[in-house]
Amino acid sequence: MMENAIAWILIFPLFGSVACAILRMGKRKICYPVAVLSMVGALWGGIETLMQVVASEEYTVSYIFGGWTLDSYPRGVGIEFHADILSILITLVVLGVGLIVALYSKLPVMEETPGKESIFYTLFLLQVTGLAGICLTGDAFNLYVLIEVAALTGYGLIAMGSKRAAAATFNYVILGTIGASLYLLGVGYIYIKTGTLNMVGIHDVIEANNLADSATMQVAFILVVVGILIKMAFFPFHAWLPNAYCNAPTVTSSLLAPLVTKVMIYVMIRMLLSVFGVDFSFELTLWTDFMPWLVVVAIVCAAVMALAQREIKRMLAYLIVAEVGYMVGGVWIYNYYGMIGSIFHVISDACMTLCLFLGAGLILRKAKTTHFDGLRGLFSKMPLTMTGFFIGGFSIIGLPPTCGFFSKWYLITGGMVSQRWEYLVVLMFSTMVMVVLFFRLIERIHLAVSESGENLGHGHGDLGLTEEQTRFDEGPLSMLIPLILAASVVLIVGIYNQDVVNLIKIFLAEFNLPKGVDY
Amino acid sequence: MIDWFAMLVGGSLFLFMVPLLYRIWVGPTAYDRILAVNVIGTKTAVLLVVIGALFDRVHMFVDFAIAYALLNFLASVVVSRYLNRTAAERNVEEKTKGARA
Amino acid sequence: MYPFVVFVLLLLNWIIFSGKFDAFHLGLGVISCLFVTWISQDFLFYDRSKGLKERMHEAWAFLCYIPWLTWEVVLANIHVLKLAMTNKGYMEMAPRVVTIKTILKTDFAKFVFANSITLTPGTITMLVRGDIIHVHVMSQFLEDDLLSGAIEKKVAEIFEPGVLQKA
Amino acid sequence: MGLELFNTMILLLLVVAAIVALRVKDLLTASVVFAVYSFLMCLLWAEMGAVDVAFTEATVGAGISTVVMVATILNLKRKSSD
Amino acid sequence: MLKKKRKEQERKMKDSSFIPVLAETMTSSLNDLNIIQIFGFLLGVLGLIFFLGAAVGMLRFPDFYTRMHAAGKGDSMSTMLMLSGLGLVTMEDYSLGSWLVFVKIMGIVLFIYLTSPTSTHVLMKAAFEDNHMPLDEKDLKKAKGKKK
Amino acid sequence: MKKISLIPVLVVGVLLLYAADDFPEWGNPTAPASASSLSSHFISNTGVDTEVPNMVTAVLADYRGFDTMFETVVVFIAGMAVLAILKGSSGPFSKNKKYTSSIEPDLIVTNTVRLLVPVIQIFSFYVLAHGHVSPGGGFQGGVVMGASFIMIALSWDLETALVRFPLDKCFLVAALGIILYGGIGLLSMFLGGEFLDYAELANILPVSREMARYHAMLGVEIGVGLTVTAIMFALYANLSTEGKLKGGL
Amino acid sequence: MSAPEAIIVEDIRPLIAFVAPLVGVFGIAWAGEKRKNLRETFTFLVAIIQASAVLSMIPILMSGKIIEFHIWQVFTHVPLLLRVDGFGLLFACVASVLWIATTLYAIGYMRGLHEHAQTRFYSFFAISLSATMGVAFSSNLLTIYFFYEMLSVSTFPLVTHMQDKEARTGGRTYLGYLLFTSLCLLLPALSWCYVWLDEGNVAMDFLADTGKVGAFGQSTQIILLCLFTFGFAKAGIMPLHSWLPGAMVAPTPVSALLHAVAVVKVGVFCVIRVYADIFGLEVLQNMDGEDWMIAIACATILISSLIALSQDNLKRRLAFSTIGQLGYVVLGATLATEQGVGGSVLHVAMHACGKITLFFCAGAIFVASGKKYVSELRGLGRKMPITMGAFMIGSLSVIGLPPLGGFISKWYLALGALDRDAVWVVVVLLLSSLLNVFYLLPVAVTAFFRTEEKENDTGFKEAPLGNME
Repeated sequence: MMENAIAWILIFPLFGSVACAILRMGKRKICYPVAVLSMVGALWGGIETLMQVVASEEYTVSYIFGGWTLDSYPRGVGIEFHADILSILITLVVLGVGLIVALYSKLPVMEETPGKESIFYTLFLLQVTGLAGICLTGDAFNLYVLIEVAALTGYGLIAMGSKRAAAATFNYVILGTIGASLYLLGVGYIYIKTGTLNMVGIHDVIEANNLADSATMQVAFILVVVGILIKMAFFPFHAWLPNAYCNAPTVTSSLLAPLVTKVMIYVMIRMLLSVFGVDFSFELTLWTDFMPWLVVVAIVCAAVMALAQREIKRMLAYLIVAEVGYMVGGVWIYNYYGMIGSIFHVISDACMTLCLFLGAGLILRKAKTTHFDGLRGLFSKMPLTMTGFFIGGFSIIGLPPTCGFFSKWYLITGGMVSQRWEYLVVLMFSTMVMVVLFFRLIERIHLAVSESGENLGHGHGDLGLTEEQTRFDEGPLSMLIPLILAASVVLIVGIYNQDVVNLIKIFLAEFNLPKGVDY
Repeated sequence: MIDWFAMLVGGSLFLFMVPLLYRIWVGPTAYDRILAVNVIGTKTAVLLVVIGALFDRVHMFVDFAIAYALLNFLASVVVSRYLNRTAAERNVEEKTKGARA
Repeated sequence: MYPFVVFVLLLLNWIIFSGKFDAFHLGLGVISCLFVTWISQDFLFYDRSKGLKERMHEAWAFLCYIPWLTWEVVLANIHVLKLAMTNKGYMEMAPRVVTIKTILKTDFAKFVFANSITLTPGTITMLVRGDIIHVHVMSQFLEDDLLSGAIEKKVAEIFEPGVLQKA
Repeated sequence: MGLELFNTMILLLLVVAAIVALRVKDLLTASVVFAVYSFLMCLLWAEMGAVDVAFTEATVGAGISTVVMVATILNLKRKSSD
Repeated sequence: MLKKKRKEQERKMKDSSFIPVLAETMTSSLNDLNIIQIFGFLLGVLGLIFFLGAAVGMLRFPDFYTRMHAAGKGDSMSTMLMLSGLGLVTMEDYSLGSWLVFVKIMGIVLFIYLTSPTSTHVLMKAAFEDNHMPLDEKDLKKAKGKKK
Repeated sequence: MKKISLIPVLVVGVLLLYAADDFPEWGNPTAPASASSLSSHFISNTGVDTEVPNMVTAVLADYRGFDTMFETVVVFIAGMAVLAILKGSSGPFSKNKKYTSSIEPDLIVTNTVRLLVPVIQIFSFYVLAHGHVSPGGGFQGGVVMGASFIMIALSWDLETALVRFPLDKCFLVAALGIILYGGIGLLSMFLGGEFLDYAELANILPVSREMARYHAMLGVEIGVGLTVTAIMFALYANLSTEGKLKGGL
Repeated sequence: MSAPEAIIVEDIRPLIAFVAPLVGVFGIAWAGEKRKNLRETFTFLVAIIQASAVLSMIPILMSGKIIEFHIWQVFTHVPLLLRVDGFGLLFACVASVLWIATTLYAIGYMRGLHEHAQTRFYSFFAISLSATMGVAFSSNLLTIYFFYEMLSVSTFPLVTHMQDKEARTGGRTYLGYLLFTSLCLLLPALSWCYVWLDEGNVAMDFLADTGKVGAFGQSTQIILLCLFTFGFAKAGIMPLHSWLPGAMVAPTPVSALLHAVAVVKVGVFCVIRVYADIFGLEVLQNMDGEDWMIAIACATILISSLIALSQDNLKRRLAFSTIGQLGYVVLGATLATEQGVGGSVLHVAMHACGKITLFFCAGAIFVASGKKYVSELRGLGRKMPITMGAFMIGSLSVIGLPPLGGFISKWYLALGALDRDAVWVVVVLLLSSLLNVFYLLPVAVTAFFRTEEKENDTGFKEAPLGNME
């Protein structure tokens, strides 16, 4: 049981989802506990694996499916789950978010998709399976398969939403398929040149045969990276994201928004560092020079678009696009601290986006709208929800006790050390945009400002709200507790950040990333 | 001998596919197209056997050919079925329109 | 009894497909044939009232029918070749739709009849409605040939001897 | 030699089929032409020795893909918008 | 396995130019020809001719219904001929296995003979019910006149 | 817009061609893809490891069985997603038909299909069961099997097919397929190996470790076949009727 | 500021001073709007606990020790560490003692005006005091940054307390300036210090890392100095000062807190900290760009005084006065001499006392008479003699007349300037004192010596007792 913990991470949700599918007829209510239980099981597996990874000598746990052990078979026979610290960290994030969203899902699923609960939970659990698998796998093709698992479930989950969701899903399908195909092409090219699909194996072959100059590998690199960039909704390819997340059911958007893009960033980091290698990725290509500029464009555009939105979910979606820019930038400024920042931001962004979307779901449920105008005076109505929501918001801004501050700190430090001033400036810019966004929201929610901005009531706290609008009326506990849980995770990750960062540092120790510059 | 024969058959089959493709490209109606596709489908079955002969593994490729022979007919059924249905719907529509007028 | 016949036929089919005679594969074959018999044996032999002997007779008659049909097919192809390749044949072309009323009663007989018409030169079954069959014919000559009812008689001989006697 | 010849011809026809499938505006025609594309793909796989893939392509291409596409088109407007 | 075979062939092709090799293979193979193979060969060529007829018919014939005649008949016939030709030609030894393969090939023929008329009929029916009236003699004559 | 969208296509094409220049020669035994220890291991050891003559099946179902499991899951997801989108939807795409016209089943087609369906089904079983020795396997067999049901639906009407294979059962069967696949993996895990380590099944089966892999592969292929069959049919049934399961093609 | 050889003692009292208000918030929130007395008892209690904790540390400091409390290891090399040294304790004393006063005042003020959302007001008031304590006791740049941000955010609800359009605008400016500077200027500066050579050589601790910045190049040092000076925008250096008058819309206790005790003083406190303990006086003196900073500080002093002259709204006038006074403090720090820095430290305390008196008086006037403008104050001195008397004393202290506190600090500043041979700075000091006279004294003079134009508006008496400090 213990030595197979890493396999249980996937087995639990997989079998849970199948169980949900079988429970289609009649017993729909059982799906919720099944989902929660399988998430708990998976989380147990994740924590157990983390223990194993930390306890192991090289900080990796290698688990090969099918019993093709490394001592009697060459590497790449059989599919390997290669859990190092980075992958298990992101896996834990995925599982944690999955568990919290599963807890949260009881009421919204019943209300928003009546009659489809079992389908929903099936897809939900498979989504988590796919995402966790993406993090853990050590095989380039298996990665593709799992990306497809995650993407297809995502399509299904999003399309269950409002009427416009189908059209939004269509965009997502097109772009997602293009991205996945490019990635697949890239993997094919890699295989042609290296003869293996195992990530460690590919890296070894590249090192041994000095394949960095080969045109095939270069093209493969471009294909893989562009494919992943498309999948993660990097700026020019972001068009699907806002519509999809806005029209999706509450639970879907709370699950997908924190995870999908972040996991793809994990894939990018994995590809750059572990598969192609640092030298190949950063030193020998022109990418390092111009990617930060792309990031600049991406962040500025996304931030400006976010500024123009008048609906919470849509605004958050654009914020995600901007955050993706942060992380991509953190990777491509090619720097030790930037990399720490990126990885840590993946974790913290998942936490805070979860927080925000859970909050938005509750707001939607109570206020029946997420448009800014409908939010007047919500604070006095649901103070706990709003507190949770704004903890997420503060984290996105980057205010100290929250985890957002620490990731941003490392990103800034990275930009500083590698002297990428353009990245720094744009980081500051978008931070200010987020300040504006969230304090505008605070004004709306806290001070009951209407969109037109005219004075309401007669001053001195008279907001022109009826008694009913201000009466204490929190959301149901089954939704509120996950939100508070998420908010406290944001704080806890912030407080315990140095433990996380130390783990990340252990992971990055083997890569020769530039650390500092003499001034 | 076998190679030579297979090459002859295969090559000419490919050549004769060109008019069929032309029919698909031009084919005034959908029926022409699906007809040509049907023909190409059966010829694909033959070609598979031909390739099998070239590889000297007919017993393997025959399975594919069987699959084609069994399933190729689905395409024409489904297309005709589709056209039938749309035609019927159109007829009903015209009738109701006429009634209204 | 019929399910068993179906099973045997399917097993024969399996053996032809498989070509392996070891116990493992044959066992798999038996299992699959049982399964297929279970899920879709009612597709074969629609009319279960007929006895086995009658069926055997039908099968034999049908086998005897095949060579004739094959010859017709060859003729049909030569006809097409003539129409397609020679200008004269092309000029002779005079397509029309002919309606015939068949004496055949059972569906399967109608099916064999219709398909035989399709396979014989210059004629294609367009529509079967009850006992009315619309046939697309390429030329006058073929129309006369069709209306003589040779194929119908042959088919009737195989499947519905009773009908023919009545006629 | 034979295989080389086949290869060239299949590829040529494949390109033609692909272009036709993309150019036609009628969705039904497009899906039908796509069936041709799939046949040729199957031949290509077979010719390159990837028999399993060829078989998959054969079953899917001949049996399923056209049916599913047409079934979908049934619920759409038949002409593509551009 | 397939790769090996292919490699051999390629090596053969590379070693010398095309025509002498072809001639050589032809002559050498002619030596150990047997009746069945020659028969199969003839069948194959016959099938090709019929298929050519079908293809030309597909091109030349004036309307869908007439084209259907070409396709529906020429297609199945040529397939039958070619497949049986191939089946005969590729029969290496007369073991049970190779006979089974031959039977399978004939099975393909059977299936095609079952499905081909059906699909022809189905398409005909669909077109007919879709108010595509077939050309009659007069129209055809007009069309022919135009062509001339 | 169409012209602009051509640009990325061309760029990708040029990139691919540019890289193709650098490819190792086709079939070159010294090229990394064929010379790597992996390929040679597969070529020389497949028979030893698994007793399966068809290398492709061995790689798919055993060496990379984990991939295949998730590919099956992908198929399953496709069915579920279509159900999720279409079920109970007023139909974002629907034309809002007020009338339905029924087409009576055609005599010739139904008779042909009657004759063909059992053959197709037995062929699908053959394909599935002989995946070890010849091309084929669960996926292809499943597709052929699913096609047989689709054929029934096409020649009579959807209701006839649904009587034979109700949609509820469809998803049950699909789930069972995955459970079969995963269950074999789980069983081998409980018997002391890794997940999907079929060799451990030799502990409960009266065969050698290699033959255990052989038989487990068959079981796995059956799982794949079940899922694919059910999902293919469910896909067709849902897509052609916008999830209403009435009318349709 | 602090002698490196001082003995370090672990003690929990700094934490108590920091945490007590935070705990109190729960009590305040629990008591809520309905149990007013209980709520305000809580506020009082917390304020007294805090003050006593702070005051009880004086003897330890007097004996030459330094108190530390390790809260949390935030980064690998930078902990969240509370440390009490002389300067910090001075500031903490001022803040905590004045908080008691402010609480007392606030109770009267809020009840007098029947303000809404008083619970929120008291809660955030407590939080901001807690943050102020944190700043006062923080031992490194990171800690100070944490509490600095905490203060910014927690005072936002106080500034926008009125919830009307004016309050929102003020709040926006307030937050815009503060967060912009802290996130965009301060944060890079901090991370610059964090990784300047390699990890492990962080220059963040006020005690251990003083002067490490000297290893940077000259231009880098100047940039860093600018980033820090303008990053702590709470200090109100001239280009970034306009949030301060904008934030005047807040209720008077808040204004008092903002402009006298917590916010602005935190700003200058941070600036002095950075100047004295991160750069160190030696480094500063050797820096080329120093004179520019002095010039900016002087300009701030003069310009703000001039603007203050033209303001009619009493609180706005006081706000600009505050900007000018903050200029003194920064000036003292930029002078980078012992006496200059000492002067500015003293000025922090002196100005806090003086200015809070002025604000309280302004608030008292508003509560009692509803008057906001200087021109309306005619004859008020006779109706509210105590209030206006206090106002007079406060004004004189701010102006810097010899017996009062303001004089001492200005004296030291002048000495510091002379140490640097910057006579022109002394001239500026004198000039600005003159200006102070011009804009502060007229208020009192108007109140006492001008008779009211209308005699019928005599319905109001002294302000409530709570407001009379």
